[in-house]
Amino acid sequence: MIKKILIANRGEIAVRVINACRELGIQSVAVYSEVDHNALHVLMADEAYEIGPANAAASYLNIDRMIDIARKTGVDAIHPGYGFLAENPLFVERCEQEDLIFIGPGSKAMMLVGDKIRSRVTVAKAGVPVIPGMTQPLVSVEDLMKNADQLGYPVLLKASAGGGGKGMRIVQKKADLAAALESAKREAMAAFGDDSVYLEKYMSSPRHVEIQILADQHGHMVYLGERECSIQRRHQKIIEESPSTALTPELRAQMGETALKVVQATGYTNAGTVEFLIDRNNDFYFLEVNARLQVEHPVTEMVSGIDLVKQQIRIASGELLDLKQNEIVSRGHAIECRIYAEDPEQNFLPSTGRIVYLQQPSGPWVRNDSSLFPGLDISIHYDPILAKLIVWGETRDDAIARLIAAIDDYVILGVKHQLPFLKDVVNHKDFREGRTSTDFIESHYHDWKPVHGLKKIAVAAAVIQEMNAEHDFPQRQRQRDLYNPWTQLGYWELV
Amino acid sequence: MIKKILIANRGEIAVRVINACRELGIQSVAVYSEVDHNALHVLMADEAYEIGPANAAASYLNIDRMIDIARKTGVDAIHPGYGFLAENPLFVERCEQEDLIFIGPGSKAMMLVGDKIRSRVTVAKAGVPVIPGMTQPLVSVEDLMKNADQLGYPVLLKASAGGGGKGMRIVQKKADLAAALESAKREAMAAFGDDSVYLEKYMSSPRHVEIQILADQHGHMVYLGERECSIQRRHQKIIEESPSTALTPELRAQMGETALKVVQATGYTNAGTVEFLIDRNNDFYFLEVNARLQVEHPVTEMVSGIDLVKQQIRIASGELLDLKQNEIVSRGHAIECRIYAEDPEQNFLPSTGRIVYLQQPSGPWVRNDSSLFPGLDISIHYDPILAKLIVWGETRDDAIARLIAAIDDYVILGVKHQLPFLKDVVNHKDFREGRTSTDFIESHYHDWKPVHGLKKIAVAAAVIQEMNAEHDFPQRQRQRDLYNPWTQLGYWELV
Amino acid sequence: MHVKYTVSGEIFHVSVNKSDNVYTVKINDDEMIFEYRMIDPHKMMLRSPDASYKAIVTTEPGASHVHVNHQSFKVEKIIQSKSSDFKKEHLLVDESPIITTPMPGKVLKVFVKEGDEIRTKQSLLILEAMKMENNITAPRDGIVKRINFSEGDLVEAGQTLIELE
Amino acid sequence: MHVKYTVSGEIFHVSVNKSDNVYTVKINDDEMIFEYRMIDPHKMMLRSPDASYKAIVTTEPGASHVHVNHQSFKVEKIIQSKSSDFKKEHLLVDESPIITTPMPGKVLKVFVKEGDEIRTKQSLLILEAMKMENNITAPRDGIVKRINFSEGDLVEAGQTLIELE
Repeated sequence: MIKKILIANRGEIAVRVINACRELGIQSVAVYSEVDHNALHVLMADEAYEIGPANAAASYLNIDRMIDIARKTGVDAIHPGYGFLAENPLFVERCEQEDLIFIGPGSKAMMLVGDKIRSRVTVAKAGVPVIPGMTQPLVSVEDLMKNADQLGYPVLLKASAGGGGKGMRIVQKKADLAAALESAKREAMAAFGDDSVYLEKYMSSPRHVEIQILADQHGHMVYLGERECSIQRRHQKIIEESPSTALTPELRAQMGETALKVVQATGYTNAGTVEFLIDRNNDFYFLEVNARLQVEHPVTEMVSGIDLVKQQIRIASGELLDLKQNEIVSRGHAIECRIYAEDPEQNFLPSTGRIVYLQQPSGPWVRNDSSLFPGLDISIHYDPILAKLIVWGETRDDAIARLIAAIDDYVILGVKHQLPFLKDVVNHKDFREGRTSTDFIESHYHDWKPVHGLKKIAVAAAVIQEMNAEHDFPQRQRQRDLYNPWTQLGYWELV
Repeated sequence: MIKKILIANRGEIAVRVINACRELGIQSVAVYSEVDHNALHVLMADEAYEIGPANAAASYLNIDRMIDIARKTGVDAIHPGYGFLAENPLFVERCEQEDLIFIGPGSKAMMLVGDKIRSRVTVAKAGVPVIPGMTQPLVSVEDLMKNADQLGYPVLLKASAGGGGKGMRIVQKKADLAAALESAKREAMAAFGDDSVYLEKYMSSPRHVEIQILADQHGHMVYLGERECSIQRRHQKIIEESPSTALTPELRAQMGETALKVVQATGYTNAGTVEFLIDRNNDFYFLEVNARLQVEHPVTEMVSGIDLVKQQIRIASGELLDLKQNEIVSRGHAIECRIYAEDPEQNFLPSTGRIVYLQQPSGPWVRNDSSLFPGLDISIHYDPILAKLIVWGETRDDAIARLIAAIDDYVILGVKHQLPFLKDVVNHKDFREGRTSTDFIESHYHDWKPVHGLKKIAVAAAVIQEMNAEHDFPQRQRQRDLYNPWTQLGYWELV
Repeated sequence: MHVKYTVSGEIFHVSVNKSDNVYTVKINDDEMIFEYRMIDPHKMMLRSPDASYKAIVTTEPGASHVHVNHQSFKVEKIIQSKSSDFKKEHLLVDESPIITTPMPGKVLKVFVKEGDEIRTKQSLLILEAMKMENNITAPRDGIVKRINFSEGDLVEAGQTLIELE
Repeated sequence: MHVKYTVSGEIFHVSVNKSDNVYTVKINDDEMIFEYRMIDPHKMMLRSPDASYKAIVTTEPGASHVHVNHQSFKVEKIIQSKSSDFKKEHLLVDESPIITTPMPGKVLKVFVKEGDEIRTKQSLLILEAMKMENNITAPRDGIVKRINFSEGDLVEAGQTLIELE
């Protein structure tokens, strides 16, 4: 069994992995960039080392430095979390060369599934249904035009190395193709260091349903049910749940078996996710493999009772997967929502700031995966995810009611976030009734603005707080009857 | 369905019930004594009313006042939580007279199971095994001596109206009987307003295993597996788990069926617990019925996935219980530990104080039922329970590892508590290997003292913090080289 | 003389009176009466004749962050006596001649040049922040008078990017 | 002149030196060197040449509450110049002639009377607190000189119950 793990990540996922290590009696090593030196994962790990400046390319993406720290601290294994180096085949290869266990698939499988085009071709050969589209990367704008014409508009432009919606563009008509191509390539280059893109037929109003799989190094593999992640903004999942309201037990089994075909065809091992789109006829199409622990893995953990991080570590240690397909039972319903540092009043642009007040929800069947603390600076440097709120309920209705109560309990001041938006979405009649699709947000919330019916009350509360603060300075004369904030300002600036 | 509930309680259980109400769309009304006006349950409820002074007899136990507030706020139902009025048949009767739903059994069943002697006789007639002992309350010391001689020492003196270990005394020899009787009667009178006591044969080293039941008003009833609560100090449960390491599936079913016999024989409805002792031959004996939601109910909730508070409310609304015995499945392992305001250095005497710093654990499968907040005064007036920490794991070993990690994360400063003791207990080889019995603490931890290997480090940290605090007063001259705390003291007293 | 606060671009004129535990707060000619109780240094209960509120307030120089009944606000004080704040107030009115950065980031592309006539919602530039490309659009019609940044520049939140005529 | 602290009855003589970010703390002739880093106003990391520690410290007048590597302590300062504190120090030594209440509560029973000779661990009285009866035993052998309370009295924590000769 692995004895010591370097966690090559930050934020809530680093905390999650350190927690699992602690419970398994495994030593944990954290890394941190200059701006993260007081972060929660740094405090929780058994050891922590600075890895470079704020800029991720020089720190969390710095392979040489990462390997260097792994060597120095004598770890057996590296857990990459998600994002950063998690799906970088060069990093996996380097770990293999250095005789360090990479907690994830081998470099060959990683290379294959990371190439969206090659993996499409590979799984199609194995009999897995794929979305119509290109089987080669794009070579020119002319090539693009021709392929788009053949597929018929709208088409979807995707980064071959992609993930997380980056480098993805829906193109409605020919005239928009060139501009979309340039922007997609630029974003893909910035995100993945690779600007290859390709075209797929754009499916209208599909559901996004993905299958969680576990595969050990001895050929044994299982699927752990599905997650529906149709609720997306800008191709970013924001609400995920299990089970999906679209699946019958038969369809679930069929998709599970298909996911295992993908695993076999690609030689994939460890935890992974096979993503599908489901159209209105309940036909499903392979989308891609996410070769990592997913952001939304807690949803599966809550319904299956299986700790995916511990399974990852056991599989990476070379252990036999001790799960049998017919013993994996999903119980009840779990929903996750992702809390982002975004400003709903400014079209959900990312927001930065310092968390000045924090109250995180808790309670039976409420899970809050977070690395937040009061005083934390949310900077421009990293992904704007603040936390993940996950609830479980005996039924979907129970879970929705619990999620709404937990959102109501969540207080984050000092940085803008979209909790009120998330509450609106899960409260929506169509969501409650299970009518979800990937264009749900676009069609229902085209121009959403927060309801701010309490602005005046907020102003009153602020003024009352100011006056109360004044009482802490008895040595200064107060003007009691007619309150004049101009005199108050002096204190304020002094404090 | 019930629309509005008065929660006739305080602390974590009031918070738990309010949470359930909120998720069911039920309005909640809190009550609070003078010292509790800023308590968490007050802030969380939809309405809150002061019920009287700190002294419970004049507030949380004041039936007239409680009914008065129920009338005034127009609630349909009252949830009593545990303790206070939860098992008071007069209160149940009064609710029935006032046409208020009492969320618990009817007054007749409450009266019967609350009388430990009558209930023993009743269930014995129904074929339930009971511990040898008196079938009438004690009338005189002579009576007591005679009965004790017949049963053979050691004997157990118990309050007939009892619960929670109050008014309970183990008597090893004849000479101690009279003193034990006086003290047990006094404690019983103070706790229950009734000083009837009786004798039972004292069983040596039994396990305490109890069955959770749910029974609706239409004759349908189920059992939800067991909780083992053998780990006790002064007859107070401190660690509870499910499943019990002592039970085979056969024994579990047998005890479950026996528990349902008790329910039938006593006409019991709503949620309840049938307590048993198991001896070394795995023979089990009826102990008593706990006619309320138990402190340790989260253990059952985590393994069964059934929300007991919601079920209580549904049953009290007159709904049919929608659970089938063969569909109730226990998954994994759950353990709860109770955190008490007690001073381990002073023989676990109750401790009071203000919570000056608080960090509560969270994380996957960690549940912390608490109403703590920084600034909370733990007063002499109420039970010294601070919080309940509950974890779930795929296996018992997983759960133990998770519990230890969560205890390590728990920081409560300002009031003494026994978290280090709890950690020691769950870490004990015999506990880990499932060798538990009600005398576990007495035999393994007769004279436990906390290990305080870091006293000097603590002193150093305090001094360093003092010196840093000094930096916040730049207007005052600091003596930088040789630190002299005498000058520091001045600042300290000013702050 | 009244004090002004702004919340998400809306201006509030405020005066306050206190007697005992009751505050009379006049906001834009709307007079409200509040009893209050502090729960802890940041939490308070406010009760007006119609409703009660649970508020959490933290203060920093010039602004308060307020959470009331599940809504969050930043309440900023407008200080008119200083020139720097004069500009701040300008931003709040619809005819503001200045387009500022909503967040810190890197300017990837600028689609307009000085002298261009622009329309509401027209794309002006692409700002990269937190690894995402964000399309910054025109808040109103106008003519570009001045562009303060070039492609590739790093900008702070609140900096003036484009001035309109 | 040194400053004294007490932790759970144990006395520590302390002197401190600071240069840059390094503290040299001398406790009872044991000299320790610490580098430190503040995480937030209450949390710090301490690193000595042998080990590192995560500490949480809150202060109140005369005492600090400290949590270090999963252990909690109350660190109290002994002030010898005031008479009230002189008594406090007395409590810490084994020969203290005073038995104080460990917690607030109600005296239910007193088992001894003035002049009685008592033995270590002998029951002295029953104190009811938090709905439990608590048996208060003698911390050492001695003779009862004075009993300051009667049955039924309410007592505060730290009050002198029984004085020994």
